[in-house]
Order: sequence, then structure tokens, then C-alpha cells
Amino acid sequence: MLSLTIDGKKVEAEAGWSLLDTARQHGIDIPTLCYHEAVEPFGACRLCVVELKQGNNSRLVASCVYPAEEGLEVFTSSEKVNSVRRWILEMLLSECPASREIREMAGQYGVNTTRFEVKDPEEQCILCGLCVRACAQVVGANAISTVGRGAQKEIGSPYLVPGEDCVACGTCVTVCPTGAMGARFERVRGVPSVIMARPGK
Amino acid sequence: MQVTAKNSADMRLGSLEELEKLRSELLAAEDPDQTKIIVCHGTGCVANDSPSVTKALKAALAAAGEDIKVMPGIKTTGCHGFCSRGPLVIIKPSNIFYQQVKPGDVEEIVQKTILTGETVDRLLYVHPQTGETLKTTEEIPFYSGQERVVLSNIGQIDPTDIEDAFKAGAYAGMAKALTNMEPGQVIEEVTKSGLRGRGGAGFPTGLKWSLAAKHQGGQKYVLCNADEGDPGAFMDRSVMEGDPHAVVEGMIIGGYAIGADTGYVYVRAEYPLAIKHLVKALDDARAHGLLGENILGSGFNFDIRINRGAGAFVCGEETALMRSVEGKVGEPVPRPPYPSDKGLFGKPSVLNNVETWANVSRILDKGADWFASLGTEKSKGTKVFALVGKVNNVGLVEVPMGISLRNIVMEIGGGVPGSDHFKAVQTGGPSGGCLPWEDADLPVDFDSLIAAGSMMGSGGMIVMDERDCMVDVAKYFLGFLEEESCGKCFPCRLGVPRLRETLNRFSKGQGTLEDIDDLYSLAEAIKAGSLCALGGTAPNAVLSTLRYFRGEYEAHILEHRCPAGVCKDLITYSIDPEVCTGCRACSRACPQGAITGEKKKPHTIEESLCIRCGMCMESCKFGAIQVI
Amino acid sequence: MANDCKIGVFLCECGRRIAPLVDIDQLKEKLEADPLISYVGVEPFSCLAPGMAGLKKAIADNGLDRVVVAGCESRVMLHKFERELADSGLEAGQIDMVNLRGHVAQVSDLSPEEKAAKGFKLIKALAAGLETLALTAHEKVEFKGPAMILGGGIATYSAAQELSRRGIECIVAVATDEWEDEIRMLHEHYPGERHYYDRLEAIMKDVDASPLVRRITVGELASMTGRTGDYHVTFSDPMGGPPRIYEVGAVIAALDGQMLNQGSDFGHDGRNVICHTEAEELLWTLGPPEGKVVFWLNDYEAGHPEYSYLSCRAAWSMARYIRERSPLTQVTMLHHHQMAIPLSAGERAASRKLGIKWIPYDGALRPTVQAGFVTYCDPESHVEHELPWDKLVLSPRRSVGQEATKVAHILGLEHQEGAFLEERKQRVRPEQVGRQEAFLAGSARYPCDLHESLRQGRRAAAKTAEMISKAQAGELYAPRMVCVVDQSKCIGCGLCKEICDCGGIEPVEGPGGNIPRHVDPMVCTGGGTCAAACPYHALTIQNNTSDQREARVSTLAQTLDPDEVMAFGCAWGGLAAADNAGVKGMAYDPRLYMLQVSCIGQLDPSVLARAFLDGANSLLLIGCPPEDCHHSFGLDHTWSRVNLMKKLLGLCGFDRRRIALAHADLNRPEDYIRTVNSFIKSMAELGPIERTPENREKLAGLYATVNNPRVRWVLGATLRRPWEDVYPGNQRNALAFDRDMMGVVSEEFIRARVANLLKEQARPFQLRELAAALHEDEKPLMDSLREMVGEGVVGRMHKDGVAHYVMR
Amino acid sequence: MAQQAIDIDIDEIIERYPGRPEFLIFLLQDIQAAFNYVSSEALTLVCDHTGVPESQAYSVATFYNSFSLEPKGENLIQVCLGTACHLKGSGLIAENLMRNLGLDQPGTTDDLKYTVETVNCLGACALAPVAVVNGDYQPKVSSPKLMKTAQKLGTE
Repeated sequence: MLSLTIDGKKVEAEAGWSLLDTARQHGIDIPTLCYHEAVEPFGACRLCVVELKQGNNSRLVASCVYPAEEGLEVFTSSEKVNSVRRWILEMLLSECPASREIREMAGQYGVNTTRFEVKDPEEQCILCGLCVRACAQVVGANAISTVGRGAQKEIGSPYLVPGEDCVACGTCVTVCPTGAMGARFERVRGVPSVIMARPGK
Repeated sequence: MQVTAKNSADMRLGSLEELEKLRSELLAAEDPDQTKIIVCHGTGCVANDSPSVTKALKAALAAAGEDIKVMPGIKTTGCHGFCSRGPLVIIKPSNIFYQQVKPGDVEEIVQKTILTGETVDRLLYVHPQTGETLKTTEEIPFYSGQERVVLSNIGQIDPTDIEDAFKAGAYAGMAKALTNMEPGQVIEEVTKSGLRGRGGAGFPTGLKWSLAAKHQGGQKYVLCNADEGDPGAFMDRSVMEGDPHAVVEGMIIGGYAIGADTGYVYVRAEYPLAIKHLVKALDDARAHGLLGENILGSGFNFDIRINRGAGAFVCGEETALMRSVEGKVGEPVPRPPYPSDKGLFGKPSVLNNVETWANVSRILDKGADWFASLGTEKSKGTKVFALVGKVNNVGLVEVPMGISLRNIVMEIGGGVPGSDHFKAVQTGGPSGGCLPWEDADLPVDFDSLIAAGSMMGSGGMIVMDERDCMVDVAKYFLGFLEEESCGKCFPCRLGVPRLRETLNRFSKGQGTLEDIDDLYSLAEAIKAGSLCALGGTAPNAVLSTLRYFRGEYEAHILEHRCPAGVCKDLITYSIDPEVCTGCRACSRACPQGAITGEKKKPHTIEESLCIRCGMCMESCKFGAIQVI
Repeated sequence: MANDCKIGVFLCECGRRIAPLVDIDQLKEKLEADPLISYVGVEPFSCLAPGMAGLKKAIADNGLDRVVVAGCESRVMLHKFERELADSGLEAGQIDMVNLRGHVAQVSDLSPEEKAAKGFKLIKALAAGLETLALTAHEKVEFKGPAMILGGGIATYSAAQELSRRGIECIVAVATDEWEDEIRMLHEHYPGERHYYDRLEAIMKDVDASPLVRRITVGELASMTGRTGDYHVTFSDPMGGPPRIYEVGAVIAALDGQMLNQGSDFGHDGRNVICHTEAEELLWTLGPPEGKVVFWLNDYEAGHPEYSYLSCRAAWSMARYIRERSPLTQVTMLHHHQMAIPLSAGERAASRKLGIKWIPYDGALRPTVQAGFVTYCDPESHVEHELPWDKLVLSPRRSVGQEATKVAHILGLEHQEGAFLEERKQRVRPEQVGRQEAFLAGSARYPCDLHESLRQGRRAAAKTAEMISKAQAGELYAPRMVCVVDQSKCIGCGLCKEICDCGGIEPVEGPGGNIPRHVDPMVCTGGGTCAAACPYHALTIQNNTSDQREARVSTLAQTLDPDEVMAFGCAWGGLAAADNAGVKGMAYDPRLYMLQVSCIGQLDPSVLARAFLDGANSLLLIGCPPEDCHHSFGLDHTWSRVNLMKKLLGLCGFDRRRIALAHADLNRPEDYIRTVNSFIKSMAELGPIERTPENREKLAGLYATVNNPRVRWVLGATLRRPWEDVYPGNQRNALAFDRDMMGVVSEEFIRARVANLLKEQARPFQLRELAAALHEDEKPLMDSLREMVGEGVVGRMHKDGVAHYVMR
Repeated sequence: MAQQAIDIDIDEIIERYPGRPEFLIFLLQDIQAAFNYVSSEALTLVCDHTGVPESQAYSVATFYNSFSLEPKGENLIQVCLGTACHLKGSGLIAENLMRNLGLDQPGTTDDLKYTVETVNCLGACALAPVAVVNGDYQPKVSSPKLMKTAQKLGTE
């Protein structure tokens, strides 16, 4: 048993629990986008950042991957934390304005408009990669992946055409936090199965 | 050569003694009063066609044949550092330093210097300020001002000849470590030396090793980060090209210290020569039993593999690099778990960069105290810098930690062309920042650079003058990082382009002072929120330029002008009628047909058509075209 | 039956997404009060490390061997629970999930108490299903005998090489034992690829040298029977001796397609106007021709633009061959202006250096062949040109070829007359099927070049080898939920094999004689429409049986309020759509109670009948979209089954609309909601079925009828067959057939009710009494009774002159 | 570069490395070097060999700059955009070259004759601005110089 404090509340945790696990177990809510219980944590969206204070120096870590440690002082919604979240959400508003989920979440942080120019008003995808990881880790089909890098990055099946590997189970659509996968689904979902070549059919 | 001829059947060295025996034999075999002609074959000089110089030399010597008493040896070496003066030819032992040698000059060199011993003065280096002609390397401030530890052998040895390296003491430190020291002692020694990672962050190397070493047994790895991505930095390349053995030796020592049996060198594919020399070095080392099973009879097994980078700057980040070695997409992963616990293939791993490994072999050879005696309290030893940009002596310099910017740029670097000061010095590559002339006396070491809002980085040092726009520079680095961001974590993927957007507006003369405040706040969020160092340091370029050159920003925003005359949208090209000869070169070059005028009469530029491509300026032989 | 099992239920609070919306405490109480359930736990997040630890502890402390997690989508999370709870001794099948969040909490404005009540009913139903689960042991798959490569295609050799590389023994069954012959004839299948033959030769030598490869010369393939790991392959003897039978563990078929010549409409004459195979032959025997050679890449005109890539590559390599050896020969490539020239930059440069001309023609105008000239229209200038030739080389016509077709037929690979044998990967999750990869290699699969068919050979071999090595290590298990045959019940009618194309059902000698079937568990995907069709209930999906479904249905039906509607959703359609509606928090009629099936086709009519029998007033089946079934025509078959149910409901005097089949696209939850709301609305108008004794009796009859082999047989006849290409199956003289079917159904309905009654009362009945009791006319009753007496099902005795009937 | 071998046996390349995922990048690099792009056929072969799912291989192939999935031109012109070169106007040089060849961004001309790439620092900062044409360094280039060189190559 480890003991640490989250937002001043003393809590206990087992070795191997992440800060997010621990917080949730004790009813403390931390926002997430790229996190889903069914797959390994990824630490990409940085919305789940929390502030660790050791003496007078502090730093932000992603609670979904950072392990609970004895005596940690964790703050899940300090000003520093919220500023990071607000900026990310504001940028997401301009990046994927079509996503209702993002607008709602941003609203909760008082972000209702964005100072940045909107590239594509139809865009919903935040590139959290949940669909990709679910396809690999939950379904085992490995039908989709990230394509390209950085700002050009997108999600799709090889050569961005419907893939043989997709079994059209829709897991990616179900785990998608923004509804982007639904919009993309027709472009990756495999064609109806024709019977497979095999002896004795 | 002849020495090893007899035991060439099996060159494997079974013990420390055998190594030292071979070393002394090789040294003994050297003829002291034989002249040696050293030709630089670093990438810089090669690009300046030094190979043909070598060819010409061989021919000339052959021609001169019988007139020569002792036939000089020709040695092609790695980079001498003084790249802007290449091709370089140095005559040993007298160390006569010839620069910008063309194949045509070779005949004269042979006739004069080799036969009669007199110098060819027109090939000597002339001090840009004093104007005096300097004969030998020792006299040239570019060299005399340096303290060469990592670079000590580079330019002296033939990197493709391991025996030449032996003569220069290669593998002595490694032999000492493997035969007379426990792994623990090795780590102690490195810790004692106070060596800090030369890759950028300056993490204490000894500490890093001990973290990996504490895992008892099991598979472990050491890695060498040779994915030198920082634009304007080429120290690591020169080390690998000029003295690959220093790196190999260092890695063997590291492997022994933490108990790893495999090393990986992750080297940038853009460095073909470096890869070639590394491969050769590894083969030779294996042939001499310095890699493989039971090295020097110590019972320690170790070998090194080479991975070529595939073109992703982010792979300079250690976790990303390891993913890349695993054949995966080079995206960083969150830490903890730290590589020293779960690194390559999930095994404890230690990653250092080329210069660090090279330092390790020196430390084990000369001792921790010697190393600790160099540099400052918190930053021990020396640092190699790639001194580039608006500076007279462009090239590689190695100096003790803590010496001032002024010293490096104005003394060793020979100052800024056409100016008595620099406008800014950019250190630390894209992660670093720009330091102003006011900071010229800043001691260059890890901590003071960070305090000044920049960082040591891998050692790029880009000198800028008044014609360089700080907004443009910041924009450049952000553009670079936007290109190179892996796109995994949101703050970096989304934030960096947004920062650049704002700067774009500035460089168009748009934007407001409020934007600057937003810039600060967003930059802080990116620093704090990003997953890896690439994102975490991305805003430095903006922050540091804002800190020291805010005025220039305001000039763009408020007065809609670019003081340095760089930002396209805020400048106009014009032709000075006094100077213009009406030669038509510019009007022919102009892709827009914006330049008109009769033959032999001054031309004019129709501004509405001009796209500011600069073609006219480049094509004008008389410098008649200026930017306002 | 595992009636002594201990079932635990774990309720997730899921942050604020379930807990406050559903009254967890009340739900907990209800469940704890239920005798079926031995333990109830509540976790903030069952799926996270802390929650998982809680589950494991509870399972250990209370010796639970069945678990229901009431949380979110089983499609997403079940996998994790199975993985995590494996070391608590729970296997797939022992854990089930209710989507409390997506089907209850998030999708209606019911009060927390009402939601708790709804959750209770769903959970209890699953618990009942788990109670009925009879867990079967893992089936280990073994390979008896080596792998065999047959069919004689060139991929034979790459496959054999790969197998021996991976240390797998294999038999190569070929027609000739001289591989030089093979190479000599190769241009018939792969013209223009001579540059590759050396490598091929190396492969063949390699194979020859391998001690693991046994090469046999055989006649024609006669038959193949068996299942993964245990096949019997029979060849006719080339010397005319008795047929030879080989016992092998795996089979790889290497089949090459055939190159046919173009017809005279392209001027083909086999002398000066020739096709690739002939051209290759020419180069091979006489060497490069003199004069003007024109390659007309006429695949567009031949109706197969998609093959132009292959033809162009072949033509290019022949063109190179000619120019390199005979510089005087002029070579021109004439191609459709839309055709992309598949040459790399380097090849373009080489082509330029070799002076090979590439001339595009306007595709709108078909070039015409005259003696010595081809006339074409320039796409730029639209001017007509004549291109002179001494030899005109046309692209070949590509077909699967007789040879390949014959073999394919015996192996059961043929799925469409004359079409190439390419077939797609099954769209089920990898863990659902034991054997993913096609074992077929060669250009008979789809037109491809030599390199590609060799690759296919290697791939097929690699996949086979993986399986065999896994089996040798004793680590190859068949999937848990696949069909099994109860040999004691199976009469070998072959209906299952006829309707199920997942291929799991093992072939038998000859045209389906009365030999009990087997299922190849490595191929069956567990769709189970075959099981639902078996007239004798001889087929079942192990660990996911109809009994389990009946148990669920019955329990749920008993707890449902009159206005509540029972539904089934398939994991690929209805259920997934419901999940996605839940994720989006879209509200819909809360009176829907959805149970999950992995394919709507696995719903046996007996399950549907059970629902009505035990209290359901209506039933909605939601499958996946038409032609989108991931198993075998599940939706189509259910369509027929629902029609049967409608007939019977009619016979009972109930509204036929009480059961309906629908389909939903998982990506269109809004459509799904429309479906649900409209059905429930119409059901509300109907009101409930009165549970009078009379109605009960009829429903019992209904239930008995759908389990009647004769009825199931007729139903089976209506099910869509794989070769039928319309949904929901061809209707041949629809009305006549329907009349016959109705006849059978109503007959058996009456007989069933009579039987039920006599059994129940266990006393002699007069016709009059029977008619009164069943509220039927005496006439039809009389007919049925006479038959039943004739069959000896019912005994007839005379008491004071009146015939009395009693059950035998 | 102009003279790429056109009969390289891809299977020979594939067999250079053991069939393990960590050799994915090695294989892609060798194929890129040999054919100056990675065709979909090649990618499939690599996946078969290494056992990496196609989607992941595709992801890797698109993540790293050094791989191209379309054929590159006969002549490869790389302009260095390192800091030193940038300060000496290499950005403009690249723009001008591309405009001259009718490209609006780095890439390959329709006739597959030229491919223009911008590269990060080549470490030849002393020679800034630097371009590399079919492998040869061009020290201190200017727009006119580079265009002339390109023209010359085109007429070969």
C-alpha cells in the first residue's frame, strides 16, 4: 500500500496503479481524450496532466501513465494544469470544430471560442489514436494506423483505401471520443465477406 | 604496416599486454624525420574537391621521384575543423598549414616545400584583422584558442586505419577498464569525472549508467545517438568520420560498465562517409579482437550494430530512437518507465551521444581528475561547437566549458565579417535560443546557457549579424519543428504550428501586441504540457528572441517594417541607377518580367509584379540591386 | 449442466456515467435477493487496475465460477476481462457483460429506480444463460502427417522452399518429375518473365536438395476429405494403377491461371498477329524478330483495363529483350491514353536509351487492325494515324483455366462458375476463427505475375508452417465457440453444409450420403445458422448453445412488463448500433430489452418460440445490413425463420406483427433508434397477449411445432443458399410453395397440440372432448388422429362404442 | 541516381535480413535505395517477411522522410535548409528552383525527370548554401547556378 495526496485528499494505492487509476478509484475526476480502459495508456492528449509538487518545484505529468508513488503531492486542477487544458481545448476547437464532444468539453473549461483560424470546418478527428490502438489491441485486426507525421498525420488503412484486414466490427467507432471515426468508417470498413478459399468448402 | 604483416594471419589481441606491445611496435616502426603530408578528407573539404588534390599530390610526388631523399607519406584524415578554408593540406612535422589548396597548387608545394623546405606563402592563412601571414597551425588563433580532447586525434590519424589509431593511443582506456577495473569502478570513474551528456540536456553520465547497472544480470543495451539532427551542427559527424574508434571504444567501456553485450549506433543516413568509417572501424576492431567474444581475455563479450536513421529529427529523442531501432514508428513514449529500467526491447538501456562516448574513452585513458580539471564547477571538460553562420572562421572548435561567447566567436571564430560584433548567437539548435551581443561575456556551460533562456544542445553555434531577422529566425526554427514534430502529443502537434502562424502574421506586419502576450502563455503551456523534449523546448526560439529582441518584433507589428530586410512582405527590391549598367542580366533572370529598361541604361523594377524571389539580386554582377 | 455454479455480478459506477443515473444500491439489493446470484459487488471502475483487483479478490473469496459485469460495451471490454480474469480460472464463455451504461443509463430519462429495475432484468437474464452453460474443454489441434502441396502451379516450389526453410516436412504432388519441363512450359502462364527464370531455377534446385521435401508424381486429383490437421487426399495413378491415398495434415493448392489468345476480332492469326504466350515462344525458339514489332496493349478493348498493368510489364520486358539483342528491330508500344505506364524513372530512362517508342491512342476510338497496319487516333491532335507492323503482339486473355477449375472444384475452392478463385478474408475477429489465411496460391487466384504467385506460395506456406509449429509445440487450440455435431442425432442429411458457407462443415464422400457430419473447428466461425437450421438439433455452438439462449429468453420473458419489448441484436449490427447510440447518449424508447447474439442467424426458431411461450408479447430481431453478414447469410435465414413464426402466430390467432426482423448499420445509430421506436409504438397499439389457458395451450403447441423435424425440414428448404445471389433467397413459384409449407405447418401444429394435451392429461380422450379442449373442428383433428394412430404415436381404444384416444 | 539499376532482384534484398520486425526499417531503406521508392508490392513482401501488419508497415513508411511511396524522378536535387544555409537564402533558392521546374512544393515533376527535396542540415555549413545534385555536393549555390545544372541534366 502506497499513500499519497490528491488535491489535498489522502488516498491509498497499490504499486502499479497509475495516478488516473488511483484518482478515479477515489472518485476524483480527471478529463481524458486519448485514454480508454480497453487499451494501453498512450499519454498523447495531455488533457489528463496533473501537477506534481515536490517542495517548491513542480512539474506536469500525464496521470494516465504516471505511476502512483509513495508520498506524492498531486493536484488535478491547479491553475497551471487548467491553463494547459484550456490551450489544448482551444486549439482543438479550431482543429476539429465539427466535434460536439470537443465543444462540450471545452465549454466545461470556459473555452467557447478560438483565437485560431479554422482549417476544416468538417473535421472531427483529434488524432488521439484510440481507434488504431483498439483495432490492434482489442480486435487484433490491425486494419488501421496513423499515416504520415506531425501536422500532416491522419488515420486510415494502408493507402487510405478500404482494407482487407478490416472486419467492420465498429470497435473503432465505439471507442472514438469525438465521432470522427464514424465519419471515416466508410473509408476503412472492409467489403462484405466473400467466402475464403479453403479445402472442403 | 610491416609490423603486423607477420601476425596478420590472426590479428586478434588476447590481452592488454599484446595491445600495448603492438602499439609500441607500430610507434617504433615510424621514421621520425619522414615528412608527412596530411590532406583533409572531411565532408567539407571533400565537397571542395580535396580528393583531386590528393590525387595530384600522389602524381606530383611520383613525378618528382628520385629527387626526394625520404619519400613523404600522404595521409588523408577526418575534418580539421577549419572547413571554410578547405581544402586543407598540412605538412608534418613542421605543421605548415596550407589552405584552399587547388590541384593546380600541388606541383608548387612539392617543388618548394617538399624538396627545398620553403613555404608557398600565397597558400598560407592570413589573419583577417591583423593581416599578418601565419605559417603553422600553432600560430593560427582558430587552432591556438582551442582545447582539443574529443577532437585530439581527428585530423591527425587516418580514420580508416586502426593501426594509425593505435599509435594515437586508441583503445588504451578501454583496455585499462576491461582488465584492471571492476564495472563498478568504471562507473565511479565516470561519475568522478563529472561528465555530463553532450547530447543536450546534460544529464550526469555516471548517474545514468549506475541506474541501468543496478538491474542485476539479464539482457541490457548501450546505444549511441548519432542522429545529429540539429541544423547547423556537425560535431558528431566529424568525430565519426575522423576518429570512429573513440566512439567504439567508449561504447565498449559503457557496455562493460552496465553489463550490456550489445551496442547500437543510430546514425543519420545523411552521413554516408561517417557510416563508411564506422563500419570499417567495427570490422577492424573485430579483426583485432576488440569486439566479439572475450575481449582482450577479460571474459567480456560485446558487439556493436549500426542502424541508419530514416529521416526523423524526433528520433534524436531517446525513447523515440529506441522505438526506431525496434523498427517502429519513432514516436516518443512517456517516462517513467525510464530507458535505464525499460528501454530498447523493454530492457535496461543506456543512450549517450557520440561526443559523450568519445569523452568516455579519453576519461578512462587519462583519468577522471585530468578531465575534471577542465571546464567549470558544474560543467566539466570541453565542448565541441560547430561555429557557423556570419563568422569568418566557419568550422569545428573544441573549447573548455565556461569560456565566453566573445572568446569563441570573436577570437577563435575570427569575428563577424564586416562588423565588430555579432547581433545574436543561436545555440542548442531548434531547442535552444538566441543570445544577444550584450551576453557576449556569458560563460558557455550547461547551466548559464539555460539560465539565459537557451541551452547547450548538441553544440550548434550559429552566429548572426544585422542582416538576420530574429522574427524570421524564430519562424524558421518553429517551421523546422512543425515539420519534424511526430504529432503524437497534442501540445506540440497543435501548438507549434499555431506559434508559427502568429509569427507569420508578424512577419507580414500584421498582429497586435496582445498577440505577444498570448504567445507567451501558449508557449508556457507547450513547454509544460508536451510529452517529450522536442515539444518541451520548442518555444525557446520564440521566447528567447522575444526576451532579447522584443524591439524587432514591435518594429514588425507597429511599424510594419523588417529592420534586417528579410521578411518578404515588408521589403522592396530596387535598382541603384548609379551602379546599374543595364546589362540585362536581371531582367533576363526575373521570372515575372518585372524588370524593364533599355540596354545599357539603368533598369527599374515594377513593384506590383515583383514576387521578391531575389533572382535579380543573385544575377546582378555589380551589386546594383538593394533591399529597402 | 452446471447448476451448482456460483454466479457473481459486478456493477460499475463508471465515474458519473452510470452511478447517479442508475440507482446502484437498489439494483444491488434486488440482485442480492435473487437466489440465482451468489455475490454482488460494486466498483467505481471494474475495468481499471483497482477494480480488477477487487473482482479477483471477490472471485477468490467467494469461489465464483461465472461472472456478469454490468458496465459498458462487451464488444470492447469483454476481451480485457477475459484476459485479466484468466488467472482467476475463468474462461471465455464464463464471463458475460450487460451494457448498463450504453443500453440503460445513458439513453433514456427514466428515474434511477426504473433504470435499476431495467438493469436487473437484463442482468438476471444473462445470469440464467450462464447457469445453463456447460463448459467444454479446450480442443487441441494436432497435425497427422506432413503438409501437401498439390495443383501443379509454379507456386508449388516457393511454398515447398518456405516450408522446408521452416523445418516442416512436405509432400509435393506434381504431374512431372522434371522441373526443367515446368520452366519450359512456364511462358504459357507467365510470358515475358524470363528474366526471372534463373531465380526460379535456384528455388527449384533448393527444393530438390531439401531432405524435408518428398516429391511424388501423381495423376489427377480424385478427392479430398478431412479437416485441418487430418486430410485424406486421393489421386488417380498415372500408370493406371489403383488410386493412391495420402494422409496429410495440411494442404496447399498451387494453381496457375491460363493465358488464352485474343479472337480474330483483334486480327489474331497466330502467325503475324500473336499474343504474349506466342511472342514469348517465338523469342524463346527463333529469337528476336526483324522489322517492326508493335505491342498493342489492348486490355481496355478486351474488356479488362485492370489487367493492362500486367500486360504492360510483360510487353515491356519482351520489348527490352528484343531491342537489347536486335538493335535493328523497331519496337513500339501502342497503349490506351488513359493507361498509366507502370515504369520506374530508371526504366523510363532505359526505355528512352533503347529507343522503344510509347504511342498513346485515343481510347474513344478502337484501333483497327489491317494487314501491316494498325489504325489509331492521336489523343492530342485527334488525327488518325497508321502504324506499320511486321509483328503485332496483343495482350492475352486471362482465365482461370480448365485444369485449375477441375482441381478447385474437388477442393471446394470454386465459388463462382469460371471466375478466378480469389476470395476474401473472413470478416470476423481473429480470435473467432482458428485459421485465417487462404491456402491457395497462384495466378488462378487472381491474375498476377510470376513473382506475385511465388510470393503467395511462400505466404501460404508460412501461414501453414506457423500453425503446424504451434501444433507441434502443443499450443494450437481451436476457438472456444464453434459448432459441434452430436453424432447420435446427426443423420447426415447435409442441410447444414448446404446452407453454411463458412466451410467449417466437413465434406463427405459422394453427394452427401447418410454419413454423420463433422465440423472443422479451425474453420468454423461460430455463426451458427447451420445449427439453428438442423432439423434434429444435432448441431450446437459449444459454450454458446440454444439452450443458453432459451434460458436467457425465458428468464427475461418472465420478468418483462406487458408493454416491454424483447429484442435480439447481432454483434455486427443491432447490438453495435445500440452501443454507439449509447456512446452518443441518444435517447430512445426505454421499453426495449436487448439481448446479444454474435450472429442473428444463430437464433433457433425454438428460442423465438420460447420467448412467446414464457411471456414475451413481441420480439424484435435486429441483424446487420443485407449482404453484410459476417458469418453465413444469418439475416437471410432469420428472415425465413421469422416468416415461419408469423405463420404460427397467425395459426394461434395472434397478430403476425408481434415478431419482426430488422437490420441496423452500426454506424447509423439514428436509424437504429427509428427502427426501435416504430416497432415499440406499434406493439403498444396491439397490447399484450392474454395469458388465458387457451392461449397458453396454443403457445405450447407453437413451441412444439418449431421443434418438429418435418417443419424444420420444410423451413430448411426455404433458406438462402450460397449460390443464390439475391436477398433473401430466390423464390421459386412462391405461392405454391407457401401453400405446401402452410399445409405442413398447420398439420404439425394440430398434431403437436393433440400430443401435448394427451401427454398432459394422461387419460383417454374422445374426439369431441379433444375438439372442445383445443377449440378446433373435429374434421382436421380426425385426420391428424388417424395418422398418429397409424404411426403408433397414439393408441385408440373403444369405451362403450366410442373411440377414445390415449398417448402411447 | 540517373542510372538506377532496373533489374535488381527484390527477393535478394528481402533475404538480406532475418524475418523479424526490427528489420522493417532496414528492408525499407535498402528497397528505397535500390528502386528509389517503395512500391506496394515491395511493402507486401516486406510485411510477409517481417511479420509486421501491413497497416503498421505503411505507418512506418509514411512516418520517416527517407521513404517515398511514389517513384522518384531520374534526377534528385536536394536543397539544404539547415540554419546556416537558411541564413544565406537557401529557402529562396529552393522556391525558385521549384517554380522553375513547375512544382509548387517539393516533389517529383510529372515527367518523372526531376525530384526536388529540401533536407535538414547536411553538416556542410561552411559551404552554405549547399545543394546536392544526384549525390554530388554543390557548395555555395545560387538560384541561377542550380537551375543551369538542372537544365543540363534534363537534356542528358
